[in-house]
Amino acid sequence: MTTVRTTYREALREAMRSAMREDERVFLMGEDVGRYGGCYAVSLGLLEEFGPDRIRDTPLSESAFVGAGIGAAIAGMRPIVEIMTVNFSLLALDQILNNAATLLHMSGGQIAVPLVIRMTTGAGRQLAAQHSHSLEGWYAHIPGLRVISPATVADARGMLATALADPDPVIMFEHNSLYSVEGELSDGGPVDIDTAAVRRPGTDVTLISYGGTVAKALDAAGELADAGISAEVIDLRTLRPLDERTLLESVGRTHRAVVVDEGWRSGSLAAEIAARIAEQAFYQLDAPVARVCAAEVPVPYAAQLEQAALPQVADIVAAVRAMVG
Amino acid sequence: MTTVRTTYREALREAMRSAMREDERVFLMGEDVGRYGGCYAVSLGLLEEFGPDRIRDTPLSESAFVGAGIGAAIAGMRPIVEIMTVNFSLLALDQILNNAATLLHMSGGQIAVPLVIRMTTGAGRQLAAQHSHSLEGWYAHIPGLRVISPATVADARGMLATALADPDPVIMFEHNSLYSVEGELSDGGPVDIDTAAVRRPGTDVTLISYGGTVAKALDAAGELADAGISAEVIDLRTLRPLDERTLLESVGRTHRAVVVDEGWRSGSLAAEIAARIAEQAFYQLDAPVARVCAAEVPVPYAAQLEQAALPQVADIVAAVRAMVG
Amino acid sequence: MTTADAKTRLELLTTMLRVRRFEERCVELYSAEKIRGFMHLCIGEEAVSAGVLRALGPLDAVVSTYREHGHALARGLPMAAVMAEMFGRATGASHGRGGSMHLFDGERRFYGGNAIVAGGLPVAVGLALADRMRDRPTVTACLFGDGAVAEGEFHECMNLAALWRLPVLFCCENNRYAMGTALEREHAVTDLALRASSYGMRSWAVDGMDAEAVADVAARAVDTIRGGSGPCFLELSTYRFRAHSMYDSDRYRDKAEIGAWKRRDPIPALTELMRAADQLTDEDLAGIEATIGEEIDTAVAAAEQAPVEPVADLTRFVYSERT
Amino acid sequence: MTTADAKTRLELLTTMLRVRRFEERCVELYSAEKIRGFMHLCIGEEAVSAGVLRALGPLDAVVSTYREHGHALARGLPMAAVMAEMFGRATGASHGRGGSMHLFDGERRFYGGNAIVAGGLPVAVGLALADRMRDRPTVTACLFGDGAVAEGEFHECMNLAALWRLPVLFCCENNRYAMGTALEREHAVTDLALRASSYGMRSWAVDGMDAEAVADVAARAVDTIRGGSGPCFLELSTYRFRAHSMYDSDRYRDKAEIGAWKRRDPIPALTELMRAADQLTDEDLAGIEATIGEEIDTAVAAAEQAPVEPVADLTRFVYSERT
Ligand SMILES: Cc1ncc(C[n+]2csc(CCOP(=O)(O)OP(=O)(O)O)c2C)c(N)n1
Ligand SMILES: Cc1ncc(C[n+]2csc(CCOP(=O)(O)OP(=O)(O)O)c2C)c(N)n1
Ligand SMILES: [Mg+2]
Ligand SMILES: [Mg+2]
Repeated sequence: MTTVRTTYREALREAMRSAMREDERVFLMGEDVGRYGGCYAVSLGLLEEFGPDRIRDTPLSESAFVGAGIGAAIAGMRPIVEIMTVNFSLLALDQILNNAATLLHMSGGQIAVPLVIRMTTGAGRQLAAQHSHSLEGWYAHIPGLRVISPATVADARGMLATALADPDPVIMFEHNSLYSVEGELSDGGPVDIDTAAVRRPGTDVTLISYGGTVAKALDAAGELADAGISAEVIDLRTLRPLDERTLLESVGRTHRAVVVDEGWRSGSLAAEIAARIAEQAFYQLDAPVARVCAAEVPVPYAAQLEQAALPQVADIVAAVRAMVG
Repeated sequence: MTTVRTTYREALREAMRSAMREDERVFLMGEDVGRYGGCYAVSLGLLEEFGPDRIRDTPLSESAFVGAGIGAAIAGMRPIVEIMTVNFSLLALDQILNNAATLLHMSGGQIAVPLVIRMTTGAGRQLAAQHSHSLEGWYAHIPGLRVISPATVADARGMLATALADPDPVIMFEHNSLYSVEGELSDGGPVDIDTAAVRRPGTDVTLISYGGTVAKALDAAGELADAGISAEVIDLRTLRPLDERTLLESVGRTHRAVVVDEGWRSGSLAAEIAARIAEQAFYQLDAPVARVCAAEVPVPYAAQLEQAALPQVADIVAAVRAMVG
Repeated sequence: MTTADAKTRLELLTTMLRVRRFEERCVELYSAEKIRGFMHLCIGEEAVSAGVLRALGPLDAVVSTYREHGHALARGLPMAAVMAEMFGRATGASHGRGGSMHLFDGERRFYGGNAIVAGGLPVAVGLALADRMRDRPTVTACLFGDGAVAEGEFHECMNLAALWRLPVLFCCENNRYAMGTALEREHAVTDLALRASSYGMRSWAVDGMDAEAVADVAARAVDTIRGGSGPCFLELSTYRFRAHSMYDSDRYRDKAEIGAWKRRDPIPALTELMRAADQLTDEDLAGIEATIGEEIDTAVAAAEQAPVEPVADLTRFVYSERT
Repeated sequence: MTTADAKTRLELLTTMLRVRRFEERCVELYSAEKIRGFMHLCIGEEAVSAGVLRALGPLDAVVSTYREHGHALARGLPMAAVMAEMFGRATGASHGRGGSMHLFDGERRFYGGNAIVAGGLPVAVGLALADRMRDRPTVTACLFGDGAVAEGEFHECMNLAALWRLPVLFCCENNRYAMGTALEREHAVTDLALRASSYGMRSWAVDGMDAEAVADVAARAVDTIRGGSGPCFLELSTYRFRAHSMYDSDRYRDKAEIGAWKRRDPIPALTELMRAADQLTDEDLAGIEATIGEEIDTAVAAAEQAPVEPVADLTRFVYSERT
């Protein structure tokens, strides 16, 4: 098993490339995935290898091309649809909820939709209020979908491969801060997408995060270690269905949990996680589950405001200290 | 102060009628609000009184007419936009989130959007998976919006009047089961929309509900009373911002809470409420906050399946018994 | 328009009658509360179902709306499965999950039964895309109403299908109303076939009360598409004789208008034509009616006796069952 | 096209130069990391800003896109407020909340700065609706790109505005690309003015590199709308000389194509015309450039020194402040 150093972006590209080489039903479709190379350059070079039929540039028509992905999946293809950012996915949400997530059930099990939708999420680049949402929690609310969010280079490749093997629709969130992150990639194929990962073991508190906030949780755990507090860091990996077992097992040991989530606090995915933990581990908790989320404000442009709106390492550390102290 | 017996539907109509008589900036716009009289007959007769300019039938173009409501609000009108059901509102969600909720902030306080959007929500009429959602929790996640859900005849009229006086966008949810419910209406005008209401006082457990589930919570409280358990029933009324004070005050007395919500359980508004209560009243709770929500399935057509998917009085009673017993 | 032969006419007539009688029975069953939820009838519009669906082969695909009983029956879905679905039974076309608005049949490539207006169009585009990518010589017929034409998805799909030259047959059942909103209050330009041609798509405006005309044009359009033309569009002018749904009191239409259209009822029209051409006797007709009546009785009886889905299976079909 | 008088030409030229120099400075400031986020330049497209905005009066309304520096400046937003916004300062047009993509000015009825492609169109329809309901004789100009024409919202808004005969001037800046996607891969029918007229709307295709032509046609369209015609549509053929945004390496366009369009640069074109007609001397031009240079220097200096918004005010403007 050889290992190479590569980026999250390239790992995604590699995952798509191997899938397309191995399975002619796989194709990529979305705005500027072809000639432009993808707005985050994820698909750069794929057009040259696979041609415009399989690396398919679409007009600005989110609803139509996402819905076309649904239809193509029904008819036996394995489409990967890229939506530039989660913000624009609202234009396709009717198709995703009312068709992709619903057709199998509504048809009494006849019509499966093996579709993968990839989209960028998150703030941090001063793109302001219409390009910086984190709406993963909304998608994680929808029965019929699987929602994943790779936080590492290995998961970027492995989870996309697994998603393509799923018989049902999978929504994959890629935090914009991760694309240029480097990591080791071995040549293993698909990875499990059923379980959360403990990215750092610890005993005093469980930090629960996913996607773009995992690095912040790890940094916070580092700082906390310096202060003598041992924090376990969990990367959820899959946001629907949640891997309760890993969460409860950890909280059963640490008796404290902080959920870190870039979504707006009220009604965030973090709320669901906090509620679940409280429901099932209430008597093991030494303190209420805390949440470190985005401030309830459309993300502002100015750097200092944007940073103040987002969960920061210092906020995580403070939340833990308030709990453990 | 005279009092009349009327329906929720008529109370809404009355609220719109008086608003339009008093303020020429108010108008109603949506699919079939005019000649048809509204798909739930809420606006029946208003076209005759106010004419097609102010009772404005739109083509099937949810995004355009909701966005037009935004523009009209900006330019000084006070539009009421009706979306037939929350399911179709997904087609307008981009306008609601990226424009209505965001323009004031994005413009640094210059552009306010005094828009009221009314929509029907909820299941129970065998309308199956594309007409039976309860997505109130999603809207309650959006900073910049106020989200209200009248559960009584008096609130149907009063809250709509108050919403029209709000300088910012208000989303109002009307549960389909309520339209024909009768109640007393006095001729008071707007009502406060800042606080939740205790619909039945009690001492052993707090049942938290809103809109279509309030009646179920009250029925459950009745059954529980027969069994010697005193349940307090709270009607949230406003889903964003949540009136934490009333919730915490109640739970501070009862030490137990059950949230009843017709949304799918994972990521529901109920999750937010459970998380908030746990965060702020952890040490006062004798048991974890329980949730009685919809099953995680697109709502099925067949009656027995649909009813099994929805929160029922028996489920609420059982949740309380498990907690108090 | 060429004159169809007797056999074709008989088929068209039988299909229309089957749909009409089926729906008439549904009305009774709705009053008897055997059928619930929203129910939209196509009574008056049967020539569209009969004519369009006839043009398709078994490998072709169909995407329809909530007003789809006629399309489903004409596509060959067993009446018993359709009726059982309306009853919400386990033997229903969608295992009781869908009801009147969501009939499905994977084997016959009947992909719903979509109750979001215009929501089926993107799916149809995708079916056609996949079939083309897989080199299958199929056509996907996508049926929708005049109201759907105002939705953004209509535009996106027309453009996408035309841009990619996909084998979609867009069929607009123009019954002049979207619920209570008349055509001229939905559309700035009410010539919907013209609208379609603005995407560079071949389009036909057809008398949707004339089953033969519909069948002819649909066959021509399907041939054109199979020949590689890219998508085509049919505007089928028709009228629903009944209210929008069982909840609608039909306040917005003129009695005289309804009466005028009823005089163009496609079923008597074709019947008279066939009689005049000696292609149909009273006994023939009685025989057809009897067969249909029996089929309906059998379907209803079966639905009545069919089991309901167990509540224990509530969350089945939310995700695929893995083996 | 009539020949505009010297004064009009001078104004058009000055506006274009002001926009051009402003954006050129923005490029430097972006490299110096004074400006961040997404920044989209209209360099090459200034004739559109100059010509269209000139046709509007102070009571008219404007809705724009993320590529709106030119529209904002031509609408009369103070350059200092625009520049401060790019710097994210408290004195910015949007109090630092918006940045390059979200410039607003309520007083001048400049309603953004919308970064969802086609997201501004419904808002423009609503502004026009309200103005008409309030009997104000205004026009709402709505600017958007060729890419936006593919979105469903475009279709819904064209239909709605035409159906209700609202005073909207739809201005499509057709620069032949939506990011990296060329016009002919976005649209089945690339004649966008024709598309507009399919809604029964009067439409004009204009050379968007000719400021006088744009100004003439825009004035004519505004007059037509004020006369009660309902909405009109302008297709303005233009080209962006630079990449889509500061992140784009412009891989998808041909050097020769870019070169050919650059030879049609609207600024030298008008300059030459004016020189030839003895309407502009070298000194005039130097004077204009100097004034603009000074204005930009002042704006930059002010932005540099302006305070940032306090973090304590983070959640201000989420809801209106109640008194
Ligand atoms: C997106 C959406 N908006 C509104 C509705 C409610 N609705 C159901 S059918 C209908 C009218 C549709 O008219 P048309 O497309 O002409 O079809 P018809 O019913 O006449 O066959 C409306 C408004 C819906 N189902 N979906
Ligand atoms: C709904 C939506 N989809 C995608 C994007 C990303 N995006 C931003 S600009 C753009 C191209 C728009 O092209 P066009 O409308 O021609 O305007 P231009 O940039 O050429 O001025 C794209 C795809 C977006 N902002 N909004
Ligand atoms: Mg219709
Ligand atoms: Mg463009």
